[in-house]
Amino acid sequence: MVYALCLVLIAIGLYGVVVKKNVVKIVISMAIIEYGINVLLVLIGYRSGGCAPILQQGMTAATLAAHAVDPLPQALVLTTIMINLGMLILMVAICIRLYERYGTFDITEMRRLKG
Amino acid sequence: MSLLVILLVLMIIGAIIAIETTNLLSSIVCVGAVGFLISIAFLFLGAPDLAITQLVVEALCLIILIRATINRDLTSVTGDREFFGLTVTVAMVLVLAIAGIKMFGEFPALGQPVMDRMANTPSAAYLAHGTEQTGAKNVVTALMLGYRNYDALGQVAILFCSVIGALAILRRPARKDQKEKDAEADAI
Amino acid sequence: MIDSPHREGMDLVAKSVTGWLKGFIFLFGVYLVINSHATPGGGFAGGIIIACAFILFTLAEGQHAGMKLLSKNVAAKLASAGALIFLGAVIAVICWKDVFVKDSLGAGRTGILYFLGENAMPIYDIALALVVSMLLFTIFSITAAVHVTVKDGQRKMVHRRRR
Amino acid sequence: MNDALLFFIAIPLGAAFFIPMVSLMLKWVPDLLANAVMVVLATMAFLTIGQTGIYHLGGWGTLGIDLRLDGLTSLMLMTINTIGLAMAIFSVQYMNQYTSKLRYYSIFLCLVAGLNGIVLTGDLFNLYIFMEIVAISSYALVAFGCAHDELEAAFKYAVLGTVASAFILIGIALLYAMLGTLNMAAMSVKLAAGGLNMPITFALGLFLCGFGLKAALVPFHAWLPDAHPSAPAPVSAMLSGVVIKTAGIYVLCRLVFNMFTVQLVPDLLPILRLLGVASMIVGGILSIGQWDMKRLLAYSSISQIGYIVVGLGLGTTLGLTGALFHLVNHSVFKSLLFLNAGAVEYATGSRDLRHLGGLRRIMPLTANTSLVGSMAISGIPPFNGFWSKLIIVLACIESGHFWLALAAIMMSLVTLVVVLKIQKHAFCEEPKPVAAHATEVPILMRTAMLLLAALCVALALLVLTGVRTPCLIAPAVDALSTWVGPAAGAGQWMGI
Repeated sequence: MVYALCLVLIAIGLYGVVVKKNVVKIVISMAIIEYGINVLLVLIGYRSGGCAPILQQGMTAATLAAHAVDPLPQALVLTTIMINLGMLILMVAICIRLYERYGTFDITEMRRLKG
Repeated sequence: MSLLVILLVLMIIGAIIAIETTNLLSSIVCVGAVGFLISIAFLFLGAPDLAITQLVVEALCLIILIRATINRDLTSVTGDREFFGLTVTVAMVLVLAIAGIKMFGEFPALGQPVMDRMANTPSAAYLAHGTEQTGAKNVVTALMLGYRNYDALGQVAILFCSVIGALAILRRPARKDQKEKDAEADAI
Repeated sequence: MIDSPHREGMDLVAKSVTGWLKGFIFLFGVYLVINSHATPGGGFAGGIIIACAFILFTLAEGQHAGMKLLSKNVAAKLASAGALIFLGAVIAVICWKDVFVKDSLGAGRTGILYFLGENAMPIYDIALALVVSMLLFTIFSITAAVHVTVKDGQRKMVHRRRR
Repeated sequence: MNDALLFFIAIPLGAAFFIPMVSLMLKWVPDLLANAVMVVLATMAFLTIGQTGIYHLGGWGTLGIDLRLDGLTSLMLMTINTIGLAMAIFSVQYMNQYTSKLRYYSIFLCLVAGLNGIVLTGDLFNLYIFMEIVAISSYALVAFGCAHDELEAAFKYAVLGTVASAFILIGIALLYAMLGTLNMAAMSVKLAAGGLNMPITFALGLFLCGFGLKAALVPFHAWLPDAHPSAPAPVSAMLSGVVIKTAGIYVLCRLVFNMFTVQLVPDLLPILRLLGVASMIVGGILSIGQWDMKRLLAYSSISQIGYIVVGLGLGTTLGLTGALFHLVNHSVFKSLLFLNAGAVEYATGSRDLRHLGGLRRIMPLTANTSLVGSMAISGIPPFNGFWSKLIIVLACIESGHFWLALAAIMMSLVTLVVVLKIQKHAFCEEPKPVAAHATEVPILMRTAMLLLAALCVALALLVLTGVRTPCLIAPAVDALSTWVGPAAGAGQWMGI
């Protein structure tokens, strides 16, 4: 059920990218798609009642392996968050330049983007 | 578990508001809210490392997004509901929903990670020998900088490339032959 | 970020608060970077927090004071230096793992400097924090310097120069 | 050879990180460094011809990431680095039109590092990261000219590219949830053992959509005709010559033949054939009506990609050999044609065929190399295009798809018509006012064009001489066999 909610979040982002007219709105919906995927990835690695994969004082490696949450999706999501930041920086630079050219963030004015 | 569902529902509401409001600044703030809710969700899913990173990256996204929209055209025109885009989206969302429901029937339940369901998965080995092989108590750091540091190298390249690309896009005189009317032509 | 040039930065209250805060934010970022092998939060999170300290200073003191503290070009050069150090560290660990990674047993390791491990030199995290903080400060100061002024009816994107 | 593979990525990345440190005064350092790096990479690529193997990075065994080298990888490495070398030589003088050549070279080297990374990795998430590097650097390079149509094309390409990457990431998440590992070789073993269930087919569908968009197959080709004309010439040559093939076709080939082996998903090949034929026909027809030189070439790129995908879709060794040979040929002569278009634009300032004319006398070398490229793309016997199309048509007939063979021949005629249109309008008629002040392009641009034209002819000899087996057939056989060793099915497909 929780996975379905993630898919709903991704679908909302997809809807925003396709339908919205405003350039910055499209950038925001892409950010929402990527948030949905991050949550999906971490949910895959969740162990009910699991602790963080850090070896505290009193634990041994064996107890950590028994209780901890799956660390691999967390490393992947750490990378994906940074990729989304890089993508956002690039898109905002393009939006600023487009604003300089057209004076508005609206796609309908920009000739080639209508398609 | 139920707290997770509440957080996800709040996120969905925030996402809908972020996309539908006309004022650009309020939609940016809503995206910020969704980001912070995700940071709380990461905390409950046993990923403190991600919670900190998501929180800080979220704050930075807000700053950069506001930089794009400050004292610029703040109202986004809704315009006529363009029919083609709507049908394509509805079709796409339907396909995603149907595939999701059928797929999640066979998907493992929420609480069982990969290590419980299968024998000798790498993540079980990371947990068992991670500290002992790399000496780092935080297994995620051991993973990022020890086992998979080739990924971290790729990621630094991505950040570097996107910032240099943004600098290239925002540089003032893009072409030499462009007749610059104003005298101030500095290529930073 | 008020664009009007005559009033640099925010009002007095914000300036004095950030005067105090920026030191502690920078310290917290450095703390996260240094012992990322034990506590959560690694080179990335610490680097971004350091970048936020610089951004907070630029926001409060105004664009030109920020440029005087750390100009865009210096930040870009520092970022590429950090990236080169990180690349060297990754190649070193991949090619000569047993010299540069001290496992917790530390059985008789004779390597000079360890990149990852208990009380090892966190070269990885320092390089990562340097790259991330300088890159993000550069992008913030670039987008801050760019503002669109309407000159004789023609929108022109102008970069504010360093006085 | 174990750690030398790592330097395929480390050297260009190191140079890309070093270039912004060079101050603006030293103008010649970025050019020299970039060309030196590309020369080193090209020679290293040629050294990897014979070798195969799986290398675990950092000595962590199967826990870490592993690089994989086999015939197909060395073939792709050779294409990427030789075309990259030609682009680096060409852009030394072509990029003088733009300011801050420093940043251009930094992003260009990041692009080459990403491409090498995609070809070498054996880890699925690592593949995603290097595809993001290629994507982000190609968005930045397409928008390098900062004119308004370039920015719009870059924005459209970025939006579609990000959605495709999101689909691929969801696919990877599902595969990890079902199979537990990210290593492609281990995944193919578990897939063969575990069989197919709903999440894996959903992930496969998402992969097809995502990589289909990166390879500009028909339903997803909307971004290509906008992105290529507005990019600077060496970038659009690199994009349509190499990026579409590596980030799209190569990964599809790896997934279809090595991970989801053909026995597991038998109805994947008809889908590939359908996509191939569709993009072949649509690309060919759309390219007839264009007047902008680069836009015309972009559309013909889509139809040539269709050829390759049809070759892949046949599944036989002969079909795959033809597809891979056509992949190499297409990246050579398509880059050559894009460089000619760039040279014409550099000399006369406009790309519109209606305004150009009579450049043959003014720019003899560009005209001749463009003639070579046109002959090669439309498959005239002495050049390499003819041999690869011949092998694909033979493979179609051998595996009984006569309609495919007919479509391939028809589309090759359409390409001939389209390419002659360029020759007629740009080079053969009486000079128009625009072409009056045109002069021949500088020396380095001409050497790049000559290099590619020579490659066009040299690759044709590849088929006849004894070099054929190691360079050409071996990659096809490797591509068909799974990592764990030749799949049972690959045995009886040994056509030759």
